[in-house]
Amino acid sequence: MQRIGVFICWCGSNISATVDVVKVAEVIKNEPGVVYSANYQYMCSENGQQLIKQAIKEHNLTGVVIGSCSPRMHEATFRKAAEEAGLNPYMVEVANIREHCSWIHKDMDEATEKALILVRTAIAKVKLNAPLTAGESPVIKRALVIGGGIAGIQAALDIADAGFEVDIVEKNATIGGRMAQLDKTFPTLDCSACILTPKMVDCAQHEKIDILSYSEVEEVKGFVGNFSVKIRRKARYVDETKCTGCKVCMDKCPSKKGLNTFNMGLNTRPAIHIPFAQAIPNVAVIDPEQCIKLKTGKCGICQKFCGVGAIDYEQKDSFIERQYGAIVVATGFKPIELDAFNEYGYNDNKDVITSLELERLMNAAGPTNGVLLRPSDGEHPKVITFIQCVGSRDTSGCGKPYCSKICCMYTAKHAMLIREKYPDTEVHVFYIDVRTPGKNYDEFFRRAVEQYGVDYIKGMVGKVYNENGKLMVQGSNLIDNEQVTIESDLVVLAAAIEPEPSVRKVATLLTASIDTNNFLTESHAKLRPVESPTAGVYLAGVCQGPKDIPETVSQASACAAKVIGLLVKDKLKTNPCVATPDESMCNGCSQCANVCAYGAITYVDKEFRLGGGKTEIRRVASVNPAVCQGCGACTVTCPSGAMDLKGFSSKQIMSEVEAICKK
Amino acid sequence: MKDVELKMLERAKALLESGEVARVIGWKKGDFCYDPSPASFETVEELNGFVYDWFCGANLSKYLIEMSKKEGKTAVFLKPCDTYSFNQLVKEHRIKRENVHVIAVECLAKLDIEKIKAKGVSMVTGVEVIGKEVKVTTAYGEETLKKPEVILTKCETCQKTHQVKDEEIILHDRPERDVDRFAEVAKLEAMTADERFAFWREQLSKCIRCNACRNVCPACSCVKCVFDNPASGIAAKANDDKFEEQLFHIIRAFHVAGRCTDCGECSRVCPQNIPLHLLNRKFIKDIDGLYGEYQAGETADGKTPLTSYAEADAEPNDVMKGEAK
Amino acid sequence: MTKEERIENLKTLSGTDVRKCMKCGKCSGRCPAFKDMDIKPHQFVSMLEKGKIEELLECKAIWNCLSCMACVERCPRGVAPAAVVEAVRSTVVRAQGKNGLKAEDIPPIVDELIPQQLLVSAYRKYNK
Amino acid sequence: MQEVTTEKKEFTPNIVAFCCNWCSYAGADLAGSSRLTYPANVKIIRVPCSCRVNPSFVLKAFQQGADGVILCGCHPGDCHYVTGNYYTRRRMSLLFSFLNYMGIEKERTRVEWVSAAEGQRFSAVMNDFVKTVTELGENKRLTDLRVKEGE
Amino acid sequence: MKISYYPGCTLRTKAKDLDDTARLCAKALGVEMEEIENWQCCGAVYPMATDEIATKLSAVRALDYAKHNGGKLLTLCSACHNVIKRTNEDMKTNADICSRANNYLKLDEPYKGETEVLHYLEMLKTVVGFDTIKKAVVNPVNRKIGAYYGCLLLRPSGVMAFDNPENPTIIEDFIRAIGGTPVVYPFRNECCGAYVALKNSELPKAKSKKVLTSAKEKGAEEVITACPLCLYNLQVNGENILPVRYFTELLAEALGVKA
Repeated sequence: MQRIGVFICWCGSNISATVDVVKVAEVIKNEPGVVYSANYQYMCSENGQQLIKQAIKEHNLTGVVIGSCSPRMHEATFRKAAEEAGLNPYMVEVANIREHCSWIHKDMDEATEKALILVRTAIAKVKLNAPLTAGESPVIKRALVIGGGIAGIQAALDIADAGFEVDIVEKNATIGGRMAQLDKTFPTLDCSACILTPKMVDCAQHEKIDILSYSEVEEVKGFVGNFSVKIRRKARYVDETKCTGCKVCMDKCPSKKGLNTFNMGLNTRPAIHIPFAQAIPNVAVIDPEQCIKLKTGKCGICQKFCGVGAIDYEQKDSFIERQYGAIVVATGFKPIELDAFNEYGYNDNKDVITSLELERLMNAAGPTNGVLLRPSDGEHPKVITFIQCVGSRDTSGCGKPYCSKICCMYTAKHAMLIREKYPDTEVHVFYIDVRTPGKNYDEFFRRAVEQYGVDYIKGMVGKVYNENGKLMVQGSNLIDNEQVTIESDLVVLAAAIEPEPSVRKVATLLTASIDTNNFLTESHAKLRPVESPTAGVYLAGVCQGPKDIPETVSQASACAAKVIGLLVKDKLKTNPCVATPDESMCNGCSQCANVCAYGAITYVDKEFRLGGGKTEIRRVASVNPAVCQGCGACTVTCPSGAMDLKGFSSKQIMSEVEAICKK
Repeated sequence: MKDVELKMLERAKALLESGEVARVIGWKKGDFCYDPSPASFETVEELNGFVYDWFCGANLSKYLIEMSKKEGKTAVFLKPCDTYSFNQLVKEHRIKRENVHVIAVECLAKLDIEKIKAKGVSMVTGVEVIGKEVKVTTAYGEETLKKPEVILTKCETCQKTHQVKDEEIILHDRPERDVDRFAEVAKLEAMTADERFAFWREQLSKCIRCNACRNVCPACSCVKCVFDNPASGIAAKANDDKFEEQLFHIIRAFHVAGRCTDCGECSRVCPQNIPLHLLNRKFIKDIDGLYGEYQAGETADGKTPLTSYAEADAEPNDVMKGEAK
Repeated sequence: MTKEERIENLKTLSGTDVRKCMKCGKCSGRCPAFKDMDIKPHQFVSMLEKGKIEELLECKAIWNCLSCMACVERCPRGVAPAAVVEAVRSTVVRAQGKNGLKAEDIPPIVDELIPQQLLVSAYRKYNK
Repeated sequence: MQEVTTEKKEFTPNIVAFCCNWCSYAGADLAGSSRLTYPANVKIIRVPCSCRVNPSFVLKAFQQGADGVILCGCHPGDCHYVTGNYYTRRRMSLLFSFLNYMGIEKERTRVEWVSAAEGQRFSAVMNDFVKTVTELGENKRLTDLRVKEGE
Repeated sequence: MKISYYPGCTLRTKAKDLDDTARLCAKALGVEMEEIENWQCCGAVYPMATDEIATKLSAVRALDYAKHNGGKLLTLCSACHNVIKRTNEDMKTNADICSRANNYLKLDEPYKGETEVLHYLEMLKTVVGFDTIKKAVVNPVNRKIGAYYGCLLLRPSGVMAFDNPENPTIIEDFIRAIGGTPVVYPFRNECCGAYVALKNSELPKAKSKKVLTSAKEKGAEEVITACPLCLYNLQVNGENILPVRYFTELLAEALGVKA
């Protein structure tokens, strides 16, 4: 005999203002199977939970229904309470009478009526609930960090310092990421390389960290605690174990006209190269598109000059497969392409550059050795105009609808640095809004205006054109309600940032969800900001949303804390709401395996008694509960209904349908 | 036809005698000339009742689910349409292919005794088909009918060819046919919703829930039918209300969608003459139109349209608006 | 018509959602007729949003807007300032006796070379 | 001739909404926390993924007196279970087209993709669906399809 | 091949050169421009107010005619092209305008934007092909030429879909095809101000001077356009900074079909 207890929450006045909670609790008492019904101000509070526990014990409840907020909010809380009182946690159902009822309806009678139906529906379901026990799966005590920028580096260091093995997979030839390209960092203006490179060296020297540079994740199998990842080690045509980073090959290489991507294509580099002086690993890589030997078979000069015999033109991509308990995604960002913003003349004028290009032009290790010279003629620009929000906050379809967040600060930084280094330079900044939330940020921006005399113009630029060798920047000055044209020598565009495009592939491999802007989705915007909805996958840096270095580092450390928290466990509880086949009805037709995204279904030959002493061997489905994620795709594809989903069984859902439709 | 039958008999005998196969699945004579039924022959003696004539319309592939589990090999005679069901069952691991020897046999369409009777011809004792004419011998004499008017509905639009054969017995060429098997579905689609509703209401109200369609259907071969599975929530009870039949036919059509080879057996066996194949063909037509042409049973491997997808698939709401391509 | 109705009417006529404007001023930064516009393109949007329609209906800018669509083309929020200008202009010329171009005005300024296109478009733009 | 007009009682349809746990149910929660109203006759059943919805659930709902059934899931490409909603999309396209073929009003069934961030959309979709079904009136066809003799 | 052609009012009068040369060249290139029957003036400016219907009907009539005569409608005058293309987009995407327009016109079968509106330049590019033109050139126009696009062909780009609105290349490609050297100058997509010539004569003067000065600065020897109004304005108000001609005149010259 079912003994069900019903608990109706007031949620202060959140529910009770529109739902007559007392009436609901009263009426529900008469439902068949219900032996206890109560209402309380805050069911989720300590006292509320106590009430549930007490009732379970006193009334010997076999099932519990709570009419409260969304199960996405407190289902876990109530399940835990039930468990503590000795009831299987999966004998608890939540009727969502807040988000789906009291908050959206105004009429008390109507809302109360609906709340009653929702509670009855939950009762109908709980009557068919079965106690479920979570399984256990082991945890592999090793983490994978995808992306070797500052986010990946910080996460890896923190995890490794806690004593766990970490692999960093970086698609480029060196770790360091975008931060390695920057000149100075706001709001303190310390040199980016000076604070980043020591961390890169720490990574290289850490005994627990393995850097897999020039590598990409190829395949991911498994689940939280037990991922199996196939990694492609791209052929760099240089033996990483032999190369000493002496750079002789770079001098000797006859093919020197490749665009230096590290310098944003502002100068050239040899086909065999080390991306920059502080690269980790400090190992050369050959660009096969540019290498004469690899393209024509003739040359081989670098091999001749390499003192340690590290050059290997025959190298092929290789694959390694490793097991991990947790994965951190830190794939970073890139500035958007500016093809859709021809009004700023980026494609037509060499002296219209992006902010990241300016970083390289101002960097002591950059193409101009840190002297600011215009790309067109190498002259020192006297008038520099910055344009903010290029492609950010753009809903017209040309750009990105979001604010890229970092541009206001770096533009202030650039303006300030230029005025500091070259006081004879005039600097203008066109802006829509200056957004500087953050410690010492607004002070920083104001310094640019007040101390350095940067001319901030509230308005947007309509057109940049070349006239008599000058860049004419025509825009509005909204404060003075005028249209201005500034004769400039250099125009710097604060291009919007977007997630590194490879993140889509990574997200697909990890089954991590991604939003319309290609940012990875966090599990909860406020309360679980570093976890992906896919268990065991964590997010750090701009792959999750635009952020600056301090925020990225914080998020990376937070990721590390989550990963460490996972890896210290020896075993993990698995979701018991998984698919389960009734073998006696299974046809073995393979349709369910065809739709399973996780490969959780396999087939076994099983012997069945037919009666009369006869037996037969049939092929039947078998679900690996540790791999099954419980989506239910298989249940619908099964024609005989042999496949069912625990916790969301066909009968349970049918009973909910009936309870709702009952007139 | 007689020559084909003799050849088949000859092969059946040889196969049984040599011990190559333990049994042969074919058709045996019935009480009348027009009701042969599927049968398993295990000895040469049993082959006395063997028949292959103009009334052997039944699809033999489904029998192989059980037969292929048995000791020894099973030989089976399959008409073109039967081979699709056979492949589909192999794909679903229901037939053990290695235990079956498939003999593809020719089929120049099969006759429908109900249609002959409907022409006012009764007490049929024999038929002979010459070209497009059917000479029917009855207790009262002879009648000549037009063949296209008295073949099984499923044969009217059949353009199937043998998809699987270990050997073949084909002595006559089949005339080519140019027919649109979706014409009837399209006709229904062109009606108003009210007309369609009236049509199906009339048709389905005839259903007596005898389960003949389910029993004959090669795609309906579940170890246990969902309608007999209490955990499904749709198990039929004795006191079914009027909705059940419709639920039954909708769910049955959905369950065989993407798997139905359009063998037409459902309509052939329906004692109430409900055009059940028009339900399945609607799914086939939609699948062809939305996801590319697909013929179930053409191969014995690969996924079906409902166990695969494309990122660019049509949206359900567009499908309903008729805007999906 | 009440003022509210007139405001609504203008919004409907323009077919553009003035609330989407984020006040960046790109339209006015691009406008080739900026100096001849007594009310600037971005102001058309914000004034309609704020309901200041009397000033709009009195302005000279509606006769100077070139309908060149530069403001529409470049708006990062998909707002069409030129459509607001046109909505205001249509409202003005549809009012009794408010045609922007009178037939008798034409002959003196027409030279031999003027293409029909100019007369036709002027009639359509300035007259009801 | 006199026309007899009977006062028609205002019809409120019974709507069953199947919502996937990860996107649409969360979208409904967001609609709630944003106080975006939609009619009370919409009742939501939580399923892990839209691909858990068996056609028999839809038919059962109609059999039991629902006037409209709507399925909501993550946008294609964003399924929490990677591919679940792709199967939903095919299954429901075919099922609904089939029901239409049987003469059942196609407006009674709908699939909508609502993300966890689309509270606004959830409410708009529900309002629109209720409006559509209200205009259609009571669902009779699915239960009337077979009429026994004498009825 | 044959293609339905909408000449428009100005091409019948002041811009006869444009019309004549276009027809001659098309013929030489194997395209027969078949003038549609009973066309009416398009109004020369696209009415943007959302309640405008009557003013769009002449365009819809022409479009419907072309729908039944080859499915394509060729335009030459930039203004006609702009009005007809945008009206066509309304018929395609704006259900309200579509149904109201059809209510007025009472066509046998409602017009729903089926016709493809093709500008003469687009026709040259996609139907004939610039490579073909290159081969047909007998008289290469060996000059430095500035393309003047103006507004009407390019904007709003979402609807016009003519070319990149900020960095168009089709006329430059055309110039290369007839043997000239295109001169890219920043004001080639800026308005010349002609629309307000009757209300404010100063503005068009200033704007056209700006356009031609910009072209001259970048080295152009002459400027070509597709728009009679732009041509008029640049010629009359441009103070003879540079000669301005129709692009078809140069095409005729290059093909050697000059009348």
